[in-house]
Amino acid sequence: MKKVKIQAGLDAGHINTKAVIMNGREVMGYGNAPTGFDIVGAAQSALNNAMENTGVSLEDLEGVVATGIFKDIIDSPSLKVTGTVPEFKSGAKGALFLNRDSRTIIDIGGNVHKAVSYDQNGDLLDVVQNDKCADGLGIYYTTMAKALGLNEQGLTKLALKSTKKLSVAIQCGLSAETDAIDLMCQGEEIADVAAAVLRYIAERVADMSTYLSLTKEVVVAGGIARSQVIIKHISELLNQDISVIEPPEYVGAIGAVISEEEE
Amino acid sequence: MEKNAGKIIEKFRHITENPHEYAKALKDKGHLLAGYMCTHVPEEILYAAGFVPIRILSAHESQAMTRSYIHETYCSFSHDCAYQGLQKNYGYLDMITHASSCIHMAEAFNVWVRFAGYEEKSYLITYPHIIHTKHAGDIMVKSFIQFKEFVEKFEGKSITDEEIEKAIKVYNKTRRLLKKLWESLKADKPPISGADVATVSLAAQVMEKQEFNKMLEELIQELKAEPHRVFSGVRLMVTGGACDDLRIFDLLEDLNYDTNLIFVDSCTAARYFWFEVPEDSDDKLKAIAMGHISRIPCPSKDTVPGSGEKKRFRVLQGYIEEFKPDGVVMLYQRFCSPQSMDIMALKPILKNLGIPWTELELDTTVPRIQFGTQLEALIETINRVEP
Amino acid sequence: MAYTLKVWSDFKNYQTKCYRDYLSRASGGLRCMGSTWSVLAPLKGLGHDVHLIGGEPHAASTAGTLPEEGRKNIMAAESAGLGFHSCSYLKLFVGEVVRDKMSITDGTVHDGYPRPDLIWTTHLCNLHSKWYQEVSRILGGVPLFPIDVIGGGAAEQDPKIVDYVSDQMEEGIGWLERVTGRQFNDELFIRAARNEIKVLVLWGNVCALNMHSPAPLDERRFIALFPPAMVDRTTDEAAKLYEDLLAEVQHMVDTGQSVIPNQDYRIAYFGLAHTYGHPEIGRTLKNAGAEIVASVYTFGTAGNFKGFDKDRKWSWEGIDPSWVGDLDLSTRRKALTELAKIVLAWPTWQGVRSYWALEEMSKAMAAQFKADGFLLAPTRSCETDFRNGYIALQRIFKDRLPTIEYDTETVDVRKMDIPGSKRKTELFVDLMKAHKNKKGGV
Amino acid sequence: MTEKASIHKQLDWKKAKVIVAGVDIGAVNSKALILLDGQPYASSHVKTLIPKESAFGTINAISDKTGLKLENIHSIVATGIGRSQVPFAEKTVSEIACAAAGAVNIWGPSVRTVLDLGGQSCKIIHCTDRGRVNDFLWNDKCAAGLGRSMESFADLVQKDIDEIGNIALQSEELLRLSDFCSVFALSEVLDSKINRVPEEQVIAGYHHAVAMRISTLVARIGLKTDLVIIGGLARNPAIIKWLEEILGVRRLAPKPAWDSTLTVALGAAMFADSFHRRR
Repeated sequence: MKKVKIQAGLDAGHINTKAVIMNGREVMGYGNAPTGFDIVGAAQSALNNAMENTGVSLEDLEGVVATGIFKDIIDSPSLKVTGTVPEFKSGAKGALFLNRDSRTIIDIGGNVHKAVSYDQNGDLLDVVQNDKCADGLGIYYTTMAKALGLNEQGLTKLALKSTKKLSVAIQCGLSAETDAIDLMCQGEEIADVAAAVLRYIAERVADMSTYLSLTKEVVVAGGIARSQVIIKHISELLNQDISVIEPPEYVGAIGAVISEEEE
Repeated sequence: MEKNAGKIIEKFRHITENPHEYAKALKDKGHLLAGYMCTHVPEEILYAAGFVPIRILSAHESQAMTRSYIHETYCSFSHDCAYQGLQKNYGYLDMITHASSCIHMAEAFNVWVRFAGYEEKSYLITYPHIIHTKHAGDIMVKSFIQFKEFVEKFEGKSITDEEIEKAIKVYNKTRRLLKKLWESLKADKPPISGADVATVSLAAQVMEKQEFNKMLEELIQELKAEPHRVFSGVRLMVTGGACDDLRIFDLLEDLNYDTNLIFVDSCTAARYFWFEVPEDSDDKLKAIAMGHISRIPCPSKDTVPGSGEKKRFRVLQGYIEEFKPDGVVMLYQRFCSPQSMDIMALKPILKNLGIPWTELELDTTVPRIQFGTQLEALIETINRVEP
Repeated sequence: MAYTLKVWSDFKNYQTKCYRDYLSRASGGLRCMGSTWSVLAPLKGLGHDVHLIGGEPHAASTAGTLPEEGRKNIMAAESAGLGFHSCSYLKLFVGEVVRDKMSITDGTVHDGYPRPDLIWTTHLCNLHSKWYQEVSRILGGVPLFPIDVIGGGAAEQDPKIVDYVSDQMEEGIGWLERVTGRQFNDELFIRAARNEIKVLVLWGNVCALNMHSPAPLDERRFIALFPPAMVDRTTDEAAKLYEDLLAEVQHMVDTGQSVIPNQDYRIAYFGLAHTYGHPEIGRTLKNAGAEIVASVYTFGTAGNFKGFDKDRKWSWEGIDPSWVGDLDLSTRRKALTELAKIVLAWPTWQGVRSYWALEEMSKAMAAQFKADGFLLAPTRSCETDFRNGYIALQRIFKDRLPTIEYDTETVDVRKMDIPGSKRKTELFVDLMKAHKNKKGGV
Repeated sequence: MTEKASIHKQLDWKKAKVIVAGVDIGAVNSKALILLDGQPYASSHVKTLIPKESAFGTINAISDKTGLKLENIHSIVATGIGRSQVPFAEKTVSEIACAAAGAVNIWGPSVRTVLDLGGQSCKIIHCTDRGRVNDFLWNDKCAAGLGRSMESFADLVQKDIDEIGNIALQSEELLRLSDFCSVFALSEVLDSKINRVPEEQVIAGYHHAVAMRISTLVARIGLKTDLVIIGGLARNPAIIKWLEEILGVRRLAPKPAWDSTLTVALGAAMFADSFHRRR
């Protein structure tokens, strides 16, 4: 009988750091913290947060597996990092663990987004990442919510009430933002502007994913995936039904533990 | 009762805003339809073969789905035209053609051919990039011969010289009528708004020419009898790249100050028709080539051998003298490389002529407020407004 | 043990000599500026003292040897009004005219921009033709003669395009005589024409040798070795340079030596120089033993290959150099026609207007050079085939070969995606490993 | 809606013969300014959310403190990006003309160039000694939102927007970031964490990149002295320092009596005044 091992997964991303604590292959609890500029500090507080939520202490942890853009930076002894896993691998493993039928994951991160296709063991088939003009979708999503005086979920709720299809420029977040503000100053309904803003995000993500041959189940991860308006629009553009992995923010962290556990 | 001129203009506008509806009606009447991307295509050859040439235009709805076919810093006009192909919005076209001009539109055409199923129903016409030379004329003739052979093979029917001559005459009539319509804007109080004239010019590129000529002749008669809309405001001239967005022309005459749009130097307006093909010459294709050489050069085809001068600016200064604009609006697609180089050289010329200008970066969307502010600031500069 | 080329310094000295002669107007000669994508031999019909400067190699080497100077030039050009999305080679070059300074490959900066006597250039992309229009305008009107080459797939086999280019050059020679007041010397011109064609054929052969395994050279060497073929390929010295280079690289192949002994992964590369050369990205590739063994930029900007056969299949094999000696260049028109054909046959001209040519060349490159991965680096704000069609190439290669694309820029580091390229390069190496293991059944 | 208003205590609007207002609806902030017989009386700042609401917000902020109602104002001119959303404005004038008029009023007739660093756009205006515009340049789309992106940047590095400039000034060295557009710069800021670049160098680097981009725009139309810099970013000392360094010209110092972000609203009020007089 496999000795049950308690481990933590730390996904240190551009904008948020996510932590998960697992007992073997069973998730015990989560924690997170904004990455900000003190990356080690953010990883520490994300892990502490997870430990508080699960009642697990640092001594109980047999190891911490790091992934995400800053995986190689969070190397302070207090974090007990025992291994690192590249982001596209942890994404694939995490997605497969949470949804056996999935073969492609679309991961919308805070700053960059990517799509990874994998086989039935979660081994890499192909990966595509966004171009620089499409950077910062997460930053843009938060900025536009703030510009309309809402939070992210509020932006999605508002967009649901849209009745008129408006267009914002699509090259980058900046151009889309400039057009969104221009539309508001033209007196357009704020719900319609919100919908155009979310359509921009969905179009950029969907377009990138068309490089991969999307056959089997496609799943979406990342905080932005909580917006059902964006998900609906991505699936329309790809004419493929896609599902959101639950919880979308922690796929990478879970995948990191799973990859290490399978070694 | 709405004046007759207004009704005709409304009809032109409806066709320009619903080109597919109009084209499908032509198809139902048994016409063959040929789509083209750039105006350097010798439409007379297609028309002589019984095709109705229709320019492929954009739908002004932003989308990102072509970013995985064409680089993102290509102009959005090329992205949108490519998207129309991928979306099969022009499914009724029997054939598409393109004469190589700027590289952005070449990519849009390639997307149609490679990914939208037009591999067997398309032809790329080899076309020179410096058009005002004798050699350019020679290669155009050879190219047009090969294009004619393709059309004949495609349709399984030969094209006679008489048919080409008839086409030349129909197209020359369109050109003369459009020129006359634009020249009515020279008046201090033009009988028709510049936005309506720009709409009619755009309609010319998506309509069957004889039907178009009939409607335009009627409009010109009506305007003689009863001017459609008369006022005299700040006279604005547009120079730049392709602009098939009527909202821009409407905005130019819908500001907080009275303005007249009096000229548009772009391939969706003057550059399309401000020339004629010599009639009744014995070598029809050579005549078409001679017509093309005398055109206002597109910025991607304008280097005078020997001096490196830009011929378009000489022609533009002629229009400035004739149409007497108070201000110039430089209208060009964001990321357009030929335009960005021309504008640098045009500004000193306008400075010497003492004509203020402003630049509007075109995109799929029209930021009405920003553009409105720039245009109103330009007019305030012209009107020497101060508290 | 990594092999070091003996001819290395000769190449560097040749390019610097060309600059020095141009600057000092050696022996009271003529300064001719223009795109090195045009046929250069006609200029040499004007005499022995004709010195050339080409926009592209000058901008590339300035950015390489004096990056800060390059950056200031680009900012100066933008401040003078050049479009923010205009080609960065163009901005760097025009920026020098605006700042009235010129950087030299030996790392010095010459105050006072040396005014050319004439500009002999080409219309390749819209920016190319306008690049020298702008220089001429800023300098108050330098006479300029543009050759419209049109280009496109198998254009060298299209008589109407070959005649069109030859007609323009013939007229251009008359113009050269009028502008310089010199009598055109056909003997000098034909000698220069043969040298020009020889250098292009020799360079093609050098590149083709990289099909071998281990590949003798890598992209870094190609980048350093092809500029002389760009700056002035019409001289006897240039022909000698490339003969010696071919001999030495042939020797490397015969003895199995290479400048990059560790070549676990061979990369076919469509893109310009500067991002993969960035230290962080270069290190990722080097540590994995991944080397660029074939590239359309360094091969195809001034190099000729067997190219398209009758049924439009492309081959990167070299043309037998002895063919150049037998070419009938007995009259001015014949020499011009052969020169038109050789230039139209360049891979870079082929891909500009024809997607199918780009596809054929890329498939042939992957096959003939036995590539393990395909690296696409479309150059922002470049109009020629260093961007045109690349994005769609991914769709063709995705299922055949690990392929990644990232944003690069000719020389403007501000618009390069260094972090993104680094991440994508790490991924590229992993994809190639995964592909090789699966293929190798390991 | 966060708002603040400041009132000139000595003046009493009930005694004024002519009361005019300039309302400047910006992309990030909306401002209003009331003149009593040409004298500045009251001003207000409101965060712009829905332009129409912010317009009323600027007036309400003043009437809450002074009792002055819309109907008491003889002439109102609206300007700024949201000027078409000010129903109670009699006329609108572009923020370009208002900036020039306001700047010359505040800094005097030696002003020849007004650099307006707004939230969403950046404009360079050439004007005469009487505040009349004779040339102007609007930023290209890739340089849009320099003001608002500074706010996004402040959020990313978790600093307050009003202190971020001072932090930038403390760092001698600066991280070279792309000065081409804010999307690139912000993305590179995030990735700079990989190389553990000290925070103040990143902050200084971002400010320098923004200043470089603005100075290139200024150079494209040319800089005639004296130079005045207004708009939200003008309150950022690091932006001002690097702009002056790169352009090689010192701007006229802000007038103690005037908040420079009210310059455009002042221009609008001056136009309202002249429209009223000419009626």
